[in-house]
Amino acid sequence: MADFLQLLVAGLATGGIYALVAIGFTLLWQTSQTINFAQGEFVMVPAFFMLAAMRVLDVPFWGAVVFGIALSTIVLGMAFKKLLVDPMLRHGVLPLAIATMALALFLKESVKDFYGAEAQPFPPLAAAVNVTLFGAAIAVQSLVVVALAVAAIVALQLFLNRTRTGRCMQATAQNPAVARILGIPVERMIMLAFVINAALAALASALVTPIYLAKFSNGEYLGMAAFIAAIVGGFNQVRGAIVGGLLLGVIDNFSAAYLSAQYRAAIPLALLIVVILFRPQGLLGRREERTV
Amino acid sequence: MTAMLQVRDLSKRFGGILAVDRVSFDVNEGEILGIIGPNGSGKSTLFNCILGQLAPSEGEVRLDGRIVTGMRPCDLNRLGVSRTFQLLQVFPELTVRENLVLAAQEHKGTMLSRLFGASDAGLSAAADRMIAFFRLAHVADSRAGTLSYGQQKLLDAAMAFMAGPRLVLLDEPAGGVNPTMLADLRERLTAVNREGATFVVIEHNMEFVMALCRRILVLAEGRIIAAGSPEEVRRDAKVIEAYLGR
Amino acid sequence: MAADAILALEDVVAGYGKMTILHGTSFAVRRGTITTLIGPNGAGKSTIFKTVFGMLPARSGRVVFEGADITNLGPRDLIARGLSYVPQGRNIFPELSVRHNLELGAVMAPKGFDLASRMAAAFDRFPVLRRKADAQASTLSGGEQKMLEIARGLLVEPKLMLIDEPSIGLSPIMANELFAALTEMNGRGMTVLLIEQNAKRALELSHDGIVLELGRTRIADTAKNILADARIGQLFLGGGLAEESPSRPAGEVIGSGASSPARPQ
Amino acid sequence: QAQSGQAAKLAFIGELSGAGAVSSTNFRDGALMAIDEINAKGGLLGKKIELKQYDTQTNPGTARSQMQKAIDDEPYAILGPIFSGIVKVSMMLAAQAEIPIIMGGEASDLTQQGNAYLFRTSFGQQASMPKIANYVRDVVKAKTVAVVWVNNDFGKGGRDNFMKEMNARGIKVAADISTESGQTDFAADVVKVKGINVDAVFVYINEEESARFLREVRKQGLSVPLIGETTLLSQKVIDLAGDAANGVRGHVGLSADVPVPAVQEFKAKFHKRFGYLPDHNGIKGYTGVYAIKFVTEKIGKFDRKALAATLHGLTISPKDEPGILIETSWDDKGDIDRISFIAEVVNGKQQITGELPKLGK
Amino acid sequence: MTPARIVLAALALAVTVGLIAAPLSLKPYGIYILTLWAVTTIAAIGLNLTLGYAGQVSLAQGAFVGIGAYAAALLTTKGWPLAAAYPVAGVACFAIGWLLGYPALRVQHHYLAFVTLAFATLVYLVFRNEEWITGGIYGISGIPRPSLFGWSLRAPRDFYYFCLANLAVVAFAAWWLIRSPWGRAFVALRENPVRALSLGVDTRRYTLMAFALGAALGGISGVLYAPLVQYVDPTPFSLVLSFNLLLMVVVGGSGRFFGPFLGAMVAVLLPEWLQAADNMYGVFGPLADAARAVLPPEVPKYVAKHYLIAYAVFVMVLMTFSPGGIIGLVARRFAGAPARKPPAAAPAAAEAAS
Ligand SMILES: Nc1ncnc2c1ncn2[C@@H]1O[C@H](COP(=O)(O)OP(=O)(O)OP(=O)(O)O)[C@@H](O)[C@H]1O
Ligand SMILES: Nc1ncnc2c1ncn2[C@@H]1O[C@H](COP(=O)(O)OP(=O)(O)OP(=O)(O)O)[C@@H](O)[C@H]1O
Ligand SMILES: [Mg+2]
Ligand SMILES: [Mg+2]
Repeated sequence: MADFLQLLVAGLATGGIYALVAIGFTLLWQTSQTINFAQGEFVMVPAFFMLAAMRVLDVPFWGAVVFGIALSTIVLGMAFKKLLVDPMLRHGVLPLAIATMALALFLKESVKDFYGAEAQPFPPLAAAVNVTLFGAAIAVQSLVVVALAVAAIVALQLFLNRTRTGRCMQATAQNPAVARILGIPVERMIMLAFVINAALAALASALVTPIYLAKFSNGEYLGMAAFIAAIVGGFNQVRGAIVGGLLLGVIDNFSAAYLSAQYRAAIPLALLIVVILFRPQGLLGRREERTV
Repeated sequence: MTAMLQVRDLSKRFGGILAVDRVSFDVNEGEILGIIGPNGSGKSTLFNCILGQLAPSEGEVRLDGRIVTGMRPCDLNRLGVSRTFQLLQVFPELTVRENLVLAAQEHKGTMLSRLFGASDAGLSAAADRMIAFFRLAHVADSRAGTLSYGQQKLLDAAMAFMAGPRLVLLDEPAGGVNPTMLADLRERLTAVNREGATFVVIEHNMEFVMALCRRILVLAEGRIIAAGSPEEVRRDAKVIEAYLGR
Repeated sequence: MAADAILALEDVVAGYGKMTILHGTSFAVRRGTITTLIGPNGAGKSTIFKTVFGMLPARSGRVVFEGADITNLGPRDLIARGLSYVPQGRNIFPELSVRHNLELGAVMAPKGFDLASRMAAAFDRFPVLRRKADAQASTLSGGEQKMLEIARGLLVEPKLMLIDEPSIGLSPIMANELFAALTEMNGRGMTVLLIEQNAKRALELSHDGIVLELGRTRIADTAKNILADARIGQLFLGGGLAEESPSRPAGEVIGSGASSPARPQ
Repeated sequence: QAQSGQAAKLAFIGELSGAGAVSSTNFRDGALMAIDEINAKGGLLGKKIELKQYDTQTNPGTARSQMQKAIDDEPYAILGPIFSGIVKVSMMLAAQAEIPIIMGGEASDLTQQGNAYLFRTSFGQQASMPKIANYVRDVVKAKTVAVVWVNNDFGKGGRDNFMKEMNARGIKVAADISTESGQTDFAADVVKVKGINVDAVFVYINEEESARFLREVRKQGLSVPLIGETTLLSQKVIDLAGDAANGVRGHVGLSADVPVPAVQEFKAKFHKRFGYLPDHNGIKGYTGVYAIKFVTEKIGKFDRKALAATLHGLTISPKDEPGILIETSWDDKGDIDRISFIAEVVNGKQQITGELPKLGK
Repeated sequence: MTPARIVLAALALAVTVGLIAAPLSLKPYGIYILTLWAVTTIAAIGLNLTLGYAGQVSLAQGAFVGIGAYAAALLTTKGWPLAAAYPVAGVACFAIGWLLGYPALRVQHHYLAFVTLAFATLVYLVFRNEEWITGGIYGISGIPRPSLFGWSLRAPRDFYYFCLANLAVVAFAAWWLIRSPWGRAFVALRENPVRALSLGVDTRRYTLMAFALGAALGGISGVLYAPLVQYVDPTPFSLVLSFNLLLMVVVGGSGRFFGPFLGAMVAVLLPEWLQAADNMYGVFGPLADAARAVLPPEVPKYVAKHYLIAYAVFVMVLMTFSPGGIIGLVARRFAGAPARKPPAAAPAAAEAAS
């Protein structure tokens, strides 16, 4: 029983991380119908902005975090939107998906070549201590991650559905041509989506990196896990990230413990396929529209 | 003689909405049946249930006496039933000619013969005739997605005729088609009908329906509220109240 | 006529890729009128609207609105000046609710705009929309979707409304409602530029008519004159459905496309 | 031979991108440092050494093309690759071209195939695992152990050899736990270890994962002795794991942390030049170059065949060639022999508690 | 024939001649990467059928290459001729691809991407874990090169011609299929499955067929990969390969016949060229002076050092300028034809595309 709880708690902690990163996918889909395959790298890079700020600018950690978030908003938000997203926005999902795959390689290799290939320790935002819940140990950092993921999702969900700006962003994603005709500032809406995404990714970076250690290759697995979490949770709704993330984390832990460690990477996926086949729109996703 | 198409107690429910409510009717071989009714009365849904795009909640559909409920649309189509959709449904990246060839190719030969046979499945001449009739010659090699609304509408109808169907269900064929062309379209329907094809037409253009059909069903809130000749229907108080107005 | 024109096109050339569709189109729309634009399928009617509304660049020529050159301005500028546009086809936001779709018609509404009462008015005009206000827009029937679009387009009363074949898919009763709404708002001073294939009907309630053919203005006259012109009646109004069409190629085999009807297998 | 030009050409083939990037960058930088030192002192037999680099991307298909490319460029000797699988796919090409490869792979079977041109720079797992096995039996006195290994060619090879040695010594392996490379969440693995009663846990996973594993062990309060082989006791792991690393013990083959002055001096130089601390791969690259230098000077000419032939059965001592850092011998298969150490992590530092002599002695 | 087609055909002819003549002036390394290009192109052609034409997202193509490679490795190391591996790998991949197509009947787009991704992960783990058959992480080495009617194809050049011939056969078959009614049905499936179904197109059968055929070509590619590298282990068949193949298809021009050829060129050859950028003065010979005048010598050195960054930048810039891939670029340059998706976001067009 203690083991069971420990696995559950650890799975939720890991799942919280996936959820936090997965928001990037669901948010971008709901507000611009794009997929960013560099999302994992968007979480990997800001940590290096922060490390560089501490090393080069010699600012304290909090300052570095603020700097990192600001710089990410500019580079991974605005510049990314202007340079890569804009030219491809009207050409469907695939070209941008491929360009962001290249971007992921670019970011990874740049960090490796210009900062270093070795993992670096990263100072924790929350206290690096553990607490015991019903006999299961959990790091305070993990609690913060889960809390933030939930908070971000609730906030975004409210913003998108309850505010006019949020609905304008969704409208822009669903039918940009008509949104333009109605006078919705399409450019600004899309920019907003990418800026929110970058800021959130930077925040996630600050929270996740103490657990993952700062390394150029962090984004690979994280991005993939988050992509899967987003799909299982429901790609077209921000809220999908949370169930998808937590479910993936928990199943991963249980299957590694009770089924097979050697097939650990595949068992959760196989189980989640069943979910998808029964609910083709994901657990919390909105149904596809009427087709006939 | 049994009717060609028999619809019995067909219902379709979407959550709380009963879009089609125990509808029964027959379509006899060789007739042109009109279906009219207010917006949202379930006409398109009825078509979708008859042709397998949607699974009906209840009821059954028979073609030549044989139950076809649950049959896939492609199999039904190969039994000689074709249709158009209310919203434009062409293949935007294919050219007009390719759209037309595609519309009939699956009726020719087998999977294997289609793989190893001629690229156009021997349908070029038929496609050209269709293009000429619908006055699409100048856009025959344009991608369908670049056509104007009315041109796409015509292409859509042309595709339904390509395979020489026995029964055609048309969902608002007249919408967006210019009046001159519309006269041609009506004439074409009549001519093909004379050759033996049967039609069911949903339409809001009263002039068009009244001139084309000899029998009309009126649907409201998923139920048939009136049926009869154009004249009878036009005078029916319920129809005037719910649909025609004034 | 040019003096009281609210909108004027002067030798506008526009097209797609290498193809030119508008070959120097010119016409004017008088302030306070309902003007109907008619022409065969593919004549370039919708292209004119797209060009006026800045969705398609004019390659040369000018578009003038209330005396100011608005050529190639974007939608936001145009809406601010008092234009609005309801395009042809299906133009809803499929995953938003009916209410939220409708409300987006007022994105650029001026300050002090009373959204709640305008929404209520729209719901009164199209009661179906009120009943389905919280349904996802894509679940509406074809005609209901069109109503939603029209209601959205009419939410804020612009100075000039461009409306492209709004009656497609509407039942006769709803089409009446639509035309009544246009006439009513026209009565309050809104100018309407309308594209309709149901040309007779539209011309009957219009002041002016414009006949477009192959991207050129063929005729611009009062609606009454156009309706009276027998030649136009035959070419563009279908010449009455009962008469024999004059333009169908003679000797055409009106058989089915391919071969014989398919037999059940 | 080919070295008739102005420079002596060496080739470096390594995993500069992909999963092997960290180890290979280390290896390459070590080699670069050695080459620069040699060139600064006048070069090799009066010629400057030139190092051309080829990136295998940690992908066998690419590795083969890079090896082919390197061979087409006719180098005097080849340094790398580092990952065993990559070595395996490319080593036959070099052998056919009769070019010596001084590589970093540690899988035991690499040297079993009679390749006369292949040389290690560190212990193969067939040499290191008996040492750790003896340690488990004699010092830890464990009767049952668990093994936690990373499921890649490094971890699997180590695990297979370890199992063999455990069997030979009659020690029971009660849990055989596979983990993924790049894994971040070790909760399930620690829970599994907790669930069985073992006297010790042998941990054979890569550095960052080691650190995360140690942290999880600390979190769940597991108190079994943790035994490692080189990696687990490296300074990198200690830095990353913080005080969760305290108490870890085991065998250290080659490491930049060993208390040999020459190694410490190397470490300092390396850190100064590249801005990061080397791991054992840095030493492997560095000493690999010096081995080539020593032998070449010994035979007095650039002769690949003679280089390979001479290196077999040779012992190089720091007395003769300071760049070799620790006395090293190669046997006739290309396997290596050196002294090694027993160590323990105390207060965030690796402390050497014993020295194991060379096997051959 | 449109001018664009003439230019393309001339280009294709020139490239074909070039490919046949190339080994005469190349060292073994150059021949090796050209062979790798030919082998990879076959897999990309397969994915182009599934994804480019039929519109079914698949992130499992790399797994099929793996299945083909392991089949070839297992058979040939046990003494069977390579010829035996073709039917085995082809049929196995066809059948597995067919089965993998079933989820596509229920889910689409990213949901389908996920299902195929899960499958690819599973296949990779089977390669790695099932040591008794695949050799596990240690892989299978000593794979012989085939011989043809007693004529050994061991030498790089001979094996290259062998792979090139394979590519030619596959390319012809793909071309035939694309212009047959099947090709049209595939596109219909991609563009509007609902309408296609109502026109008698058996979308289920075509969907499964698209998966199966694409997978079979992946298998064939693997059959050639094994004797090319002469060693198989699980690493090359991880998800990275599937993503890479996807990149090739899109970068070349998805749904275009020549797309995979060009895409594979970018993904296989370009990194090699960039890595050799510091040698470019030697490579380009007579052009060296011109190049030197424009570029400071540091630039190529820098490019060579950070060649993967340069490669990533190239792909991003290419996609930015031509979201339709290289073919889109070529078509636009030579014919001045409008891009496939006209930039005018006309509501009618948006409508028709929905
Ligand atoms: N996006 C496009 N790309 C290329 N050509 C187009 C595009 N849209 C329209 N066209 C072409 O422009 C011409 C005019 O189209 P337009 O939509 O303006 O016609 P229309 O007069 O509105 O016709 P309808 O009555 O059928 O709506 C047509 O021949 C059409 O093929
Ligand atoms: N997928 C769906 N989900 C929920 N409701 C639906 C769905 N499809 C149709 N409906 C509802 O069913 C009713 C009938 O729709 P249908 O499209 O059949 O109407 P129609 O008679 O064709 O109307 P129109 O003349 O406007 O085309 C409508 O109220 C519609 O909102
Ligand atoms: Mg309908
Ligand atoms: Mg139009």
